[in-house]
Amino acid sequence: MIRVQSENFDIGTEIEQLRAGRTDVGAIVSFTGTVRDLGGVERISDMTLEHYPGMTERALEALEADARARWPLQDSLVIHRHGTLQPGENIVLVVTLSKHRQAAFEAAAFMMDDLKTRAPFWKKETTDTGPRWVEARESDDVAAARWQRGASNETAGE
Amino acid sequence: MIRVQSENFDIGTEIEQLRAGRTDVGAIVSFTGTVRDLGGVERISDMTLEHYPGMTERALEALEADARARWPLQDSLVIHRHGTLQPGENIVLVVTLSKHRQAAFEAAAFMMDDLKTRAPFWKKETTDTGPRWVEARESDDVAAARWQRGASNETAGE
Amino acid sequence: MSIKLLYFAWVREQVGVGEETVDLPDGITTVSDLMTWLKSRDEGYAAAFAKAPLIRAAVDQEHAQHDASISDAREIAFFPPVTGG
Amino acid sequence: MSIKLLYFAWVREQVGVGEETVDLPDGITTVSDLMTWLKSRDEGYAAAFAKAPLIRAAVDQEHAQHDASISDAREIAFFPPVTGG
Repeated sequence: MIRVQSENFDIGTEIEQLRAGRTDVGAIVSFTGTVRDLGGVERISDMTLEHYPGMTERALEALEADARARWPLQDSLVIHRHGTLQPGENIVLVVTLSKHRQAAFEAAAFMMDDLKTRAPFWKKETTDTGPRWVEARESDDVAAARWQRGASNETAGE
Repeated sequence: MIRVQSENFDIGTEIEQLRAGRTDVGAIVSFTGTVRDLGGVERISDMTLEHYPGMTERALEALEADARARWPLQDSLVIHRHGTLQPGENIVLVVTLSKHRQAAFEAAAFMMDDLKTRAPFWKKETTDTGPRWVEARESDDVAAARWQRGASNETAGE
Repeated sequence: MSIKLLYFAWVREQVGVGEETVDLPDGITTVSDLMTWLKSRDEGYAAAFAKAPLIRAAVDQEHAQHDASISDAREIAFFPPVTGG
Repeated sequence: MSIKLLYFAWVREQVGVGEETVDLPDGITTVSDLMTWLKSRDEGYAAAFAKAPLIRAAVDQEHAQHDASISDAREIAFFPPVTGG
């Protein structure tokens, strides 16, 4: 399941809803991305996430479908917020349920890496020295590339 | 921080306590291990976790310290239960907070792999056909071995 | 050919509009052709599309290369590399 | 030498006790020596330690190999490979 929303989410509530009533799950992994104050000379007072309505949902659905085709997951969830957020606030949540821990870990890491390079979101930070668009990082492309077919990161099953 | 307890834990509450008031964290990873009903011909009615009081705490503290020496973590948490648990119940929780997602993911995966081979817990399942001690899996040794020094899984930083 | 164009992030700020519907002149068959034509429209477009190699495109909500065909496209978007998550 | 011994999981079940304090005869200097001596004590110990290669040991709450020294040890535990998590 995927959701794009401006409202906050509660990590615990989302995990508990996803797992409720299941006894076929052995491993639950959650990843939460949060607004980080860089803590250097500049301080971030807030961050605004712009997105491409329509394409965002398609991109998140596609990456979730890819993850579920590659790893045996009982269920999964992706929530991404848009709008203006303060330091410390939640941005994104990925949850994976699987029989085995390695599949749950890998699928969650894959979804985040894929999201970073495919999902149409753009961050603008408000800092001490004014607003600025966050630049994409090459390390995100490198992280996404390690999941490409042939890189054989899939778990064969424990 | 580590805890060994018979009582259940609430994943959301634990994560929220760990992150409270922080704006220097960008990534929160949680892993929850749960009692899984194998769903085959045999059904598991419950599982009892025996442990070695004293050594358990030392082992969990050691693996948390190892993780924090290898990855830049803002904070971390390991909770492991003992006693009798029903299918679907929580067994173990690992939470990692970091500036970067890859460190948070890798440290959490490392802690679980290390815990599986070092922490003195033993599972006894009650099944349709009687009680039986769960056997250790070779795949857990393989998973733990990939973190050995020289295997270079550490993140150089994003 | 009438087509919907969308702009996001600093591309949107420099172009000065988030969304518009335009009639394309003949001979524009790829994303790259469209970017070249847009650049000629006014100073804002010129400034935005001067950084063409930095700009990503989506054709009908799917990521597309600059040499991708835009025949039959209904919606084309231009934006910087994404920075979500 | 008086020493505390602990047994867990099926080792405990076969030995029939979880914890005991014993006086070791002379000449027992390694984990392996101790296992051999325990095996001679009665049928339960014999059954448990017949599977010696499957049994893991901890000396003073640290994992130890079978050839590890037990001089100065205060507490030694025997158990199957761990299965937590």
